[in-house]
Amino acid sequence: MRWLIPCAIALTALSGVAGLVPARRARQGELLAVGLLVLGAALGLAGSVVGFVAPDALRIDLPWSLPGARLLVRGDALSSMFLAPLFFVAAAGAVYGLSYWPVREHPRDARGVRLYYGITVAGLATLLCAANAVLFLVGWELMALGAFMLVGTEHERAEVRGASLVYLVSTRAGTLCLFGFFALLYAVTGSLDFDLGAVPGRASATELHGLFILALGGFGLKAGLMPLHVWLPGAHANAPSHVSALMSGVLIKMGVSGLVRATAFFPSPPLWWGAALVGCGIVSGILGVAYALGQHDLKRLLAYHSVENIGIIALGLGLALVGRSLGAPALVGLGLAGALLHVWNHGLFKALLFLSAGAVVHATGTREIDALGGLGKRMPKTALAFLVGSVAICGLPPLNGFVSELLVYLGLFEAAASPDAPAWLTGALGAPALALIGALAVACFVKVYGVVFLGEPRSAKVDEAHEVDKLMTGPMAALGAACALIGLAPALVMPVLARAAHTWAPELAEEVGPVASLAWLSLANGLLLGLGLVAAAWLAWRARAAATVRDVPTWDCGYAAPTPRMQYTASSFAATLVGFFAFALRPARFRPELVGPFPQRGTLFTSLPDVVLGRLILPAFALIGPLLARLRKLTQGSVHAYLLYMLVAVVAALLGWR
Amino acid sequence: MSALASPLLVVVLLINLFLLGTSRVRAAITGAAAQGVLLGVLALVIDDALSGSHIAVAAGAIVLKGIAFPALLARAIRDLAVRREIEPLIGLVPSLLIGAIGTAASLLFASSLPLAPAHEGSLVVPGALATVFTGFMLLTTRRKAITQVVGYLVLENGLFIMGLGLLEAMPFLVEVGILLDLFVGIFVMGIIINHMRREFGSIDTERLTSLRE
Amino acid sequence: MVLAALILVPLGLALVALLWPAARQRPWLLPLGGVAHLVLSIAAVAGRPAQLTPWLGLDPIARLLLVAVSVLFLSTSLYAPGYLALKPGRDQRVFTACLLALLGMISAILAAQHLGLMWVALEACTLTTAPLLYFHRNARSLEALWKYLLVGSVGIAIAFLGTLFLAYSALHAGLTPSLVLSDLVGDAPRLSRPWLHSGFVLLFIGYGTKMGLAPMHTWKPDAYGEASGLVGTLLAGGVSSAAFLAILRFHKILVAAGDGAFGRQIMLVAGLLSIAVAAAFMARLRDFKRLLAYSSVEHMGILVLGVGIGGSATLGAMLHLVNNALVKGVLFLAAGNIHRVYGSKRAAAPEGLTPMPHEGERGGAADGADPADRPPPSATSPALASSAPVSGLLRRLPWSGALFLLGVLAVTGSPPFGTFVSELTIVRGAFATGHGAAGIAFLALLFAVFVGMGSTVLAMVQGPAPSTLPAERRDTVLTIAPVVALLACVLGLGLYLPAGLQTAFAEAAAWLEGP
Amino acid sequence: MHYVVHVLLVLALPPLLLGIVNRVKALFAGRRGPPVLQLYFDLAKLAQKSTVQSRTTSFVFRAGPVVALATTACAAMLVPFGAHKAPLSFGGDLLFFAYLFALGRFFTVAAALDTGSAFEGMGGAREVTFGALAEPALFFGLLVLTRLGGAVRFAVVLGPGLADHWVEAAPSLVLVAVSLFVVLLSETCRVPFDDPNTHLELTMIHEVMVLDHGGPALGMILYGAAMKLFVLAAVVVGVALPASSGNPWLDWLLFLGGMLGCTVLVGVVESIMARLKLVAVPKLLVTACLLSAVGLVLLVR
Repeated sequence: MRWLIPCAIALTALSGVAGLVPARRARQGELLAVGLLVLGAALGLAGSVVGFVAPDALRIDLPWSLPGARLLVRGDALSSMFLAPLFFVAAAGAVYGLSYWPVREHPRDARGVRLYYGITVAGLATLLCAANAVLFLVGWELMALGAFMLVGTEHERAEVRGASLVYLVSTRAGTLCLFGFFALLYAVTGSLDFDLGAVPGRASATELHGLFILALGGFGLKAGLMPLHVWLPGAHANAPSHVSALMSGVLIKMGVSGLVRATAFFPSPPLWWGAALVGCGIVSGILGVAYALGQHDLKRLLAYHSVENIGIIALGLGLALVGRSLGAPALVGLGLAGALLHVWNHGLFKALLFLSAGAVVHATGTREIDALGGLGKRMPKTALAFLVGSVAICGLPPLNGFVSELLVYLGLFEAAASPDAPAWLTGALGAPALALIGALAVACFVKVYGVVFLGEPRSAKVDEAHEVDKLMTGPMAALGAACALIGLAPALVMPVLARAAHTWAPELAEEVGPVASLAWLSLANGLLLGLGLVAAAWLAWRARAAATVRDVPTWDCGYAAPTPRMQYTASSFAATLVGFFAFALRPARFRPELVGPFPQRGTLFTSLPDVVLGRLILPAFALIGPLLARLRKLTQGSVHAYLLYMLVAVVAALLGWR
Repeated sequence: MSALASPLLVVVLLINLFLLGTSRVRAAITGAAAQGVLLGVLALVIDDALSGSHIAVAAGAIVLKGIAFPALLARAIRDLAVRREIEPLIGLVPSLLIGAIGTAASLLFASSLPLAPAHEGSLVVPGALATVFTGFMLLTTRRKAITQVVGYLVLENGLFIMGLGLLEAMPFLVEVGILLDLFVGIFVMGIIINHMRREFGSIDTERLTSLRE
Repeated sequence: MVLAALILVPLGLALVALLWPAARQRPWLLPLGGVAHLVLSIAAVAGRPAQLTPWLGLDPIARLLLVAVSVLFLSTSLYAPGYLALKPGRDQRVFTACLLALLGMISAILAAQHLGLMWVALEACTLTTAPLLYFHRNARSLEALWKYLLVGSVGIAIAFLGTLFLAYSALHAGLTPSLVLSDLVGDAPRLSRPWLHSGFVLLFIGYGTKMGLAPMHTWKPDAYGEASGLVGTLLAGGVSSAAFLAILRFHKILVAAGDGAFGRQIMLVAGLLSIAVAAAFMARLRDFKRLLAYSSVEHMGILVLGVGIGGSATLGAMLHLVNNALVKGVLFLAAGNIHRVYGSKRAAAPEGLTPMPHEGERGGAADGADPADRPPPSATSPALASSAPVSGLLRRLPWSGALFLLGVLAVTGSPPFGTFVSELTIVRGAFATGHGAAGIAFLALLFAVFVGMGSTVLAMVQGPAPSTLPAERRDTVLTIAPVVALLACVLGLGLYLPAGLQTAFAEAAAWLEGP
Repeated sequence: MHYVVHVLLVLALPPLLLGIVNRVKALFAGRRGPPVLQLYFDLAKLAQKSTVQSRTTSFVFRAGPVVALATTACAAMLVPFGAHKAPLSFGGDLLFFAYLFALGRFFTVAAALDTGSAFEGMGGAREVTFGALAEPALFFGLLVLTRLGGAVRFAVVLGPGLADHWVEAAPSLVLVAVSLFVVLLSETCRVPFDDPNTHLELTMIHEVMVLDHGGPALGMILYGAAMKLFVLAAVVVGVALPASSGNPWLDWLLFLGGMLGCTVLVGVVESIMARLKLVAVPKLLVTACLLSAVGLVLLVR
C-alpha cells in the first residue's frame, strides 16, 4: 500500500528505457514503453485515491545520508489533488503519442521523447509527494530537465532552440529562487522537512516577506503567472503536442501546488500575500486571454490561455489567502476549492485542446490558424473534441469549467459582501475581471473553432486532411468525458475538494462548499440539455416535414463567386478586441504602402509579440552583453597587466585587512 | 645581528633603484648579479653565530644568484641578439619615482610590524619588502622577457633577504628548496625564451596577446 | 611509509616512463600508476591517521581530497592511452612522465604537514605542468605557458613570503619557529597577530593564484584553453583543490589563534568577487574551453565563499571540493573529445536570448547571425584552420555531447547531482548564519553563470551538425567510459553518501572549524 | 400553480413585446404600423416553410438557433417574475443566468462562422466584442444587488427585501437599473447598439449573423430573441419595481404592468435615438459599466 506511488514513479521513470530498442523492433519497444507508463499511471491513480481516504497509509519516512535530507514521502489529500490529474493526463498523452510521434515517423528522436516523457512524469510525481526540500528539489529538477529535453525535441529549427533556451534559463531562475526559499525556511525552522504551520512563530517580518517573494518567484515562474510567463508560450508551442498537453495540463500546475504548499506553512499570512496573488491573477487572466486573441499560431494561442487559467487559479488562491488573513473561512473554502477544482478542470480541457490541436497539426502540417478552415467536415471527431474543450475552457455550462469558476465567483461575491475593505475590494475587482476574462475567452475560442473547423479550407493541404486514428481520438474521448462528468455532476467532487481544503487550512470544516446548490446546478444543466434536445427534435421534425435544400453556396449578399480566401480571418475577427488592449499588448502591424489609383499588390501582416519577453527581458540581455564585453578589456592578454593586478591585490589586501 | 648587515642592506636598496633606473639590459643583469653576491655576503654576516647552513646558503646564493643566472641571461642576450635597450612600458624616471615611493611605503609598512629582539632597528624586513616591490615593478613594466626574468630574480632576492631573517630558525631543507626552485624556475624560463624566439622571432612579451576573449 | 609511497611511486613510474623505449606501451604506465595510487591512497585513508614523521601526515580534508584526486587521475589515465593514440608524433615520453610526476607532487602537497615542504611541492607542480601545457607545441600554447609560469611563479613567491611571515610571527613570539602545522596550531594563540595577519593575506593571495581566484585568475583561461583535456582535468580538479587545501591549513592556524573571523571575512569577499568575475566573463563567451576555465574560477570562488560563510556552509564547501574535482573531469575530458572531433573550440551562436523580430511568428526566430561571429583567433593556427563552430553535438557526437551537457548541468548545481547538495548546503549556511545578503548575491551570481554557460552549451549540443567533419572522427570506448564513470560518481554523491564518507566530510568540516 | 403561470408567460408573451415595441415606434413615426401580434403570424408562417442551407455549413449551423433558444428558455426559468419565485432557484443562479447567455452567444457566432461568409464573420466579431464589454457592467450590477441582498441568488436579491433597500440605497439602485437597461439594449441588439430593421449588412450585428438561416430555424431565432428581451426586461423590472401587494394575482398584474412599461421604454428609446457608430458603442458600454461601479462604490463607502 505505502509503496504504491514509489512503484508508480519507478515504473514511469524507467518506462522509456524499454523503448530504446533497435529500429526493427521499434514498434514493440514503444508499445511496451507506453504499456509500462500506463501501468505506472494506474498504480499512481490508485495511490492518489488512497491519499484521499487514508493519507497516513502512504507516509514513508526513511533516513537519507545527504545533509538535511530525509526520504519523507507524504500522500495527503493535497498531493492527491495534483497527482490524480497528473497520472490521468500523462497516460492519455502517452497513448496519444503512440501514433502522434512514433519511431517510424521520427526515427531520430521518438525514443528520446518517450524516455524524457517518462522521466518528466516521474519527477512530477516525486515532487508532489515529497515532504523534504532535497527530495522535492530532485523531483523538481527531474521534471524541469526532462521537459527541457522534450521542448528541444526538434532542435534543428532555430525557433525551437530559442524557445528551449528561454525555457532552460527561466526554469533555472525558478530553481534558484527555490534554493533561496528552502534555505530561508531552514534558517527559520531549522529543518528542511515540510511540517505544516511550523513557521510563523519564529519568523521575523523580513523573513516572512522574503519567504513569500522567493516562493512567488520560484513557483510563479513555473506556473507562468504574468509577468513571469515569458518561457511558456514558446515552450508549449514548440513541444510535441502530447508533451504540450502534459506541460500545460499538469507541469505548470506544479507552480500552483508549490504555492499552495508554501502558503500552507502560515496559518495567518500577511494580508498583502493574498492581495499580491489576486493582483497577479487578474493581470495574468486578462492579459493572457488578450494575448491569446491576437495569436496566429494555434498552439501558442492555447499556451496563452494557460496563462489566463493560471490567473484564475491564482485569483482563487489569493482569495483564500485573503480570507485566511481576515479569518473568514467562507472565503478560504470557496477560493481554495475553486482554485483546486480549476486545477483539475484546466488539466483536463487544456490537455484535450492540445491533443486535438495536435491532431490538426498532424493532419495538416501547419499551426497557422489563418491557413486552416473547414476541418469540421474532414475531422469530425477531432472537431467535436475541440468544441467540447472550447466550451469547457470558456467556463460555460454545462461543462466543468463553469463549476470551478462558479466556486471562485461565489467566494468573490461573498468577499464583496463583507464589511472590511480588503475583502470587498478583492470581490469588487475580482468578479468583474473574471467576467471579462470569461467573455474574452468566448470571443477567442469562437474565433479559433470557427476559423479552424468551420467554413471552407483555406489551402489545398487542409482540403485533403483526414481524421486521425483511434489511438489519438481515444484519449481525447476520455478527457472529454471527464470534462462532461465533472460538469454535469459537480457534487461528486465536492468531498474530495473539501478534504484537500481541510488539509490546507485545518480550521476549515471537513465539508466545505455549497454542495446543495451544486446538486441544483446539475438539475439546471439537465434542464438546459432537455430544452436543447426538445428544440433540436422540433427542428429536425420540421426539417423532415418540409423539404430542405443543401447544395447551394453561402448567401454572400449578392456576390456571385465567393472564394475561401474571402472568409473572415482570425486576425480580423480579433482585431477590435486586441485594439482595446493595445496599450498593454503593443501589437505590431506591417501594412503595405498603397500609392496611386492602381496600387501594387500588398499584404497586411499583424503580430502580437510578447511584450515582457520582447521589450523587457531580451533588450535587457542585449544591453548587459556589451557592457560585460567592455569589461573584457581588462584581459587583453598582456601579462604585464596580469602581474599588475596581483600587485594591486597584494597592496590592497595588506592595507585593507590589517 | 652584526653591524655590517644594515649597510649591506642599504646597498641592496640602492641597487634596486639602479635596476629601476638603468636603460641597459646588460647593466640590469650585472646589477642583479651584484645584488646576488651581496646577499651571499649578507648571509654570512647576518647572524653572530656562523653555522654550516649559513655557509651553504651563502655559497649557493653567490654561485647561483651572483654567477650562474647572470651568466645564463648574458648568454641568452648574446645568442638571441637582443637589442640592448630596456624598453619599459612606463618611462624610467616614473618607474624610479614609483620605486622610491614603494621603498618608502615598505619602510612604513615594516615599521608597523613588531620586530623580534634580534632584529631591532635592522633593515631586514623593509629591505626585503622593498626588494620584492622592485622585482614586481620590473616584472610589470619591462617589455622584454629577459628583463622580466631579471625582475623575477630580484623578487626572489627579496624573499631571500626575508629568509635570512629566519635563517637559523628555518630548517635547511626549505632554504635549499628556494634555491633549487629558483634555479628550476629561471632555467625553465630560459628554455621558454628560447622557444619564444623561435616561434615569434622576438622575446618582446608585449606581442603575446593572442589569448583573450 | 604509505604516504611516502604515495609520493615516490608515481615519481618512480615517471622515471620509468622517461626511460621506457617503446612508445606504444608507454601510455599504459599511466593506468598502472593510477591503480597503484588508488590502492595506496585507500590504504592510507583506511589506516589509522599515520603521522610517522612530523612532516608527512593526512588531515581529514587531505584524506577526502586524496581519494578524489586518485579517482580523478585513474579515470584520466584510462582516458590517456586512447587520447595519445589519436595524437601521433607528439612527445609522449615527456607527457607521460610529467603526468605521473604531477600526480606525485599533488600527493606530496596533500600529505605534507610541513608548510615549507608543501610549498616546495606546489612549486614543483607548477614546473612539472610546464611541459604538459606545451604539449601541442604551437605559438598559442607557448604564450599560455609563459603567462602560466610567470604569474604562477610570482604567486608562489608571494606565498613563500607569507610563509616566512608566518614563521616570523612565531619567532617574534619568542617561540622556536617551526613550519610543522601541528606545532603552529598548538602555539597559534601566542603568535604575533600583525605578522600572522599579513602572513595570511600574503599566503591567501599566493596560493589563491594557484587556485585561480580573481583577480589572480588571469592565467587560467589561457592555460586551460590551450591545455589538452587531460591536463585541464588534473589542473582544475587536482592542483586547484590542493592549493585550496593549502589555504585551509593556514586558515586552521587562524582559527586556532581565535582569529577565524579575520580569515573568513577575506574569503567571503574573495569568493563573491571570484564568482562575480567568472560570471561577468562567461557572458557570451563562445570558446568553450575558456568557458570551463572561468567555471573553474567560479567554483574556486564557491569553495572559498563556503568556508568564508562558516557554520554549516563549511560542510557544503567540503562536499563541493570533492564534487567539483570529479565533475571537472567530466567537463574537460568531454570537451577534449569535442575539440578533437570538431577541430574548433568555438560554439555556434546561441538562439533565443537575442531580441528577435516578431518573436514566435511564422517560426521566425532570429537566425543567429550576430556580428560577434567573426572567425576566432584560433583559426589563425594551422591545426584549427577551416574549422566549423561546434553545433549539433547531440546528432554528431551523441555520447560526448550528452556527457558535456550533463556535466554542465552538474557543474551548475542541478539536482540530483552532488554539486546541488553542496551548493544548497552553502546557501543554507549563508541564511542560517545571518549572511542573508551574501546568500542572495550568491544565488544571483549562480544565475548569471548559468545564463552564460547555458546559452553557449545549448548552441553546442543542439542544432544541425556541420556536414564537413570527416566521418572517421567519432567517440571511442576509451575516450567515453572514464567520463561516464566520473559522471556516475558525481551523480552517486548527489543521491547517497555512504556512512564512511558522511563521517569523513563531517570530520573535515569539524577539523577546519574546531580547535 | 404560479410556476405554471410563469412557464406559460415565458412561452406565450415574448412575441407580444416586440409587437408593442414596433407599435410604439410606429406611433412616434405617425404610422399605424403592423398589428401587435404580427410576430406570431410570422412565426407560424416560418414554421411551415422549407429551408435552404449552404453546402458549407455543418451541424454547428443548425445547433446555433437551438442552443440560443434553449439557453434563453433555461434562463427564463431562473428569473422571478415580480413577487413570484422562479421555478428554479439555487445559490449562484445569477452566475448561471449570466453564463447561459454567453453559451448562447458562443453557438450563435459559431453558426455564423459556419457559413464562411465574410459578412457573418464580421457580425460575429462585433457580437463577441460588445458582449465582452457588456459582461463587466452586468457583473458590477450583480455585485451591488448581492451586497444588498446578501446572497448570490435571484430569489434573495430581487426578493421583497429589495423594496426596503430602495429606501436607504436608492442612488446605487437607480444607477444599477440604468446600467442593466443599457445591458438589456445591447444584449437584445436594439437601438442604439443595432438596428433590427436595417438592410445594410455592413452595419448589422445580430441580423447579419443569421442571414443564412431560414424557415423554422429563423423562426426559432426570432422567437429566441424575443424571449431574451422578455427575460432581461423581467430582471430590469425586478430591480426597478420590487413592489409586492399581498395578493398574488395583483402581483402578476403589477409585473405585467412593469413589463409593459419597460417595453414601451425600449420602443421610445428606439424612436428618439439614432443608432450609434460602431466605434462609439464601446464607449456607451464602458459608461454603463462605470455607472454600476459607481453604484457599488456609493454602497460601500
